[in-house]
Amino acid sequence: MSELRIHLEFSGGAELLVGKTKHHDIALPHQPHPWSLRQLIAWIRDNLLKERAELFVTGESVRPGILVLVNSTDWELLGQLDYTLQPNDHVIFISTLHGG
Amino acid sequence: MSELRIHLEFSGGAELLVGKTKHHDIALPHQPHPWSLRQLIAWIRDNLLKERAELFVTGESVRPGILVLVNSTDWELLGQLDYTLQPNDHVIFISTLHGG
Amino acid sequence: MAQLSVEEVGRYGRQLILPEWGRRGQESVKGNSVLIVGVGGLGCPCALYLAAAGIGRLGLLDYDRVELSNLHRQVLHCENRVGVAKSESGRDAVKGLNSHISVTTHTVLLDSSNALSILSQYDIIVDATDNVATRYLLNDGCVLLGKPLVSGSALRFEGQLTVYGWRGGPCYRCLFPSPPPPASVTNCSEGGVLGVVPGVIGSLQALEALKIASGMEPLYSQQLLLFDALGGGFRTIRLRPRQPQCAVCGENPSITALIDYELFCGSRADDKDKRVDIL
Amino acid sequence: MAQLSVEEVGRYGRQLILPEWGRRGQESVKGNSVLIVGVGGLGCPCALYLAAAGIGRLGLLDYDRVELSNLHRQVLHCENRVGVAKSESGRDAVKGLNSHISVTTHTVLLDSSNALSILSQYDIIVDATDNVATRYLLNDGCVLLGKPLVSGSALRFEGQLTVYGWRGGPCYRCLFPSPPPPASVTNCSEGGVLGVVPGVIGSLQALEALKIASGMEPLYSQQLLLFDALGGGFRTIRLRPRQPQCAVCGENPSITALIDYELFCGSRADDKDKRVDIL
Ligand SMILES: [Zn+2]
Ligand SMILES: [Zn+2]
Repeated sequence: MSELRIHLEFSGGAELLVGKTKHHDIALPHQPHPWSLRQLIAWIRDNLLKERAELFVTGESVRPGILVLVNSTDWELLGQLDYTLQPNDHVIFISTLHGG
Repeated sequence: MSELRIHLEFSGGAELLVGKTKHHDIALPHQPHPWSLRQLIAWIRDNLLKERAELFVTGESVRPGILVLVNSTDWELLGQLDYTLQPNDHVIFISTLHGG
Repeated sequence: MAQLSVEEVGRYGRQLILPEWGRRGQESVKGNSVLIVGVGGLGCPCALYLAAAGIGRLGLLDYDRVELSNLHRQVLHCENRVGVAKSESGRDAVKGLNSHISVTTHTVLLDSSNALSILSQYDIIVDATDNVATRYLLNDGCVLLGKPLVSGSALRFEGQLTVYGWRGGPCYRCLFPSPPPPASVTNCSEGGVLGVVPGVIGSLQALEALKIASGMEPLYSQQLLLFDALGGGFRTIRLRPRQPQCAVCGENPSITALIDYELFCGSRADDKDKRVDIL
Repeated sequence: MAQLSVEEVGRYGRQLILPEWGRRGQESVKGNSVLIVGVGGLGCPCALYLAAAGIGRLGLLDYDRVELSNLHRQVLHCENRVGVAKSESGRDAVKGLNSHISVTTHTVLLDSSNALSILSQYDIIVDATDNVATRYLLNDGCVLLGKPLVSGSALRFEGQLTVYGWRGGPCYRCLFPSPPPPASVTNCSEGGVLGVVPGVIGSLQALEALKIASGMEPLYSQQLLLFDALGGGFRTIRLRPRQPQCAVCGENPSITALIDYELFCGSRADDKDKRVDIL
């Protein structure tokens, strides 16, 4: 029974919420059911967030303005919160920029 | 016994030598020994080149100024002419640009 | 189709000999019009390259005046024109480069009362603005009028670019149905920006507008370009298509007229340069 | 370390507040010098953004004069300055944007007799040239003098960029020990180029020079950036490191002085705009 290793990336300012660190290699603990993006977001909120949670989450999802990408693909194309994480997935949480 | 399917790309002007077509999905015929980049270059010279061969090959290699890339990596890091092709490899022949 | 003069053939020669562009593409570009909303870090390089390429008509919209602190990135302006309206400063610069193009200045704050009448005068809209409310306003206006929106943004060392509202692709609301919490939004005055980053994004916005104007496909419709100048370089993300449930571009849109965007976003539609206190 | 004046702090404010750049980075950039070889399609946006960012000293090298057919891509120049030396036209433009920077014009053809004395006056060299012979000349000169070379190129709809001679990375000869057959080389006059393509590459060359000047790592050392504006977008290729057998930067270099590059390449070191005949 092994952990699920994935790579997280925070960008567009979202990295400021997780200790100004863009890249995180993490090992999610083994559990009987597969890890979904919904659960990953909760795990991040409980284990990585250093700043105000409302700047990252709203309810069980990410707050408006954060786009979630898995392996260079919009999570909307992959089942959004229900997507099942695979080993070595690269998940990016990117805050959309508004400046010019 | 199956053929070896790979994707070829020609760029930076090299595409002009192969019918102005940048992308070619090809199936190399089965042979007892593995296909090397050396053999692929000979195969291209004999099967794809529409224009003067000396603008693509010099001896058994590509002519000076053409860079060979396999899966976004410089072939020099992979054994150059001796590299053994794998199924679905993406091989790019790119002519270095000099204009400005 | 707009005809090219002999002098224009000489000027655009290096483009005319491109088989994929040619006389047809150049005339098509001459017959097109682009509105650049925001003559700042993104808008300046965008205007420069659209003018250089021979866009027929260029609209420059900005209500602000040139300030010294703009010049590290807003390269259409210059020291002599500090204090001048950005729209007019931009016009002077592009007319100096290419007197053939027609330039219209809009020295106004874009809002729900004037947006449709201004946007409708152009074929392609470039979002080079710096605040959330205007981005939603531009998006809704473009969807309602059926115009493609070339959207760019930049902050700190990062840039983003995509084309909204193009042939089955998403609009801004398809991706972001709800605006971000105001506390999460940073502008260039507060977060800073390395000048060349909007330089790269703005140039790419010009490229996208030129692809559309010349009859070619843009690179980044239903694709998001991410640029990280600190270390990540360029990445391209595959995006969702137009969403059937989208409030403005979906099957049963609830938004059929422009709304109050400052109210919607809970933030102002400007980005007045604030005094920067350096420790 | 070069000190910033109060006015400069105001001008560069949006960069000074970036933690990774800050006062230290800005002063470091002010204390650096960059030579841009070629004030054309690549050199113009590069000079613009280096000047905007506050590079201490900028060298502009070009022996040619501004022509009308340049203006679709050479955006530092303008209609008023057709006929003026490109180096001087470029200087006028960048001084108008940023009078703080020091600009030196070199209105010469770079060759083996003058290259080392010119290159040695600068910290960082930008290859914005348009012919093979000068590219080999610049490479060898930079290796002999130990200077990084930010190399860009563009043709038709494509662009390429890499940094040579930086911390274990390859030089131009490591990749291309032999020059290409002259018949295989196309310049922008013959093949054409869409103006905004060198716009993007030249802006990125400015970024790389600024990364080095501010003490940060460039994005593209031992990496090659490929840009295809027609459809492929951006790609990054991992390159070989410095090659021990390289004739100029290897363990036992056979090239220890500049050679005759036109002879070596079998082609001229200029790219005079030829008359373009449009069918
Ligand atoms: Zn929509
Ligand atoms: Zn070398």
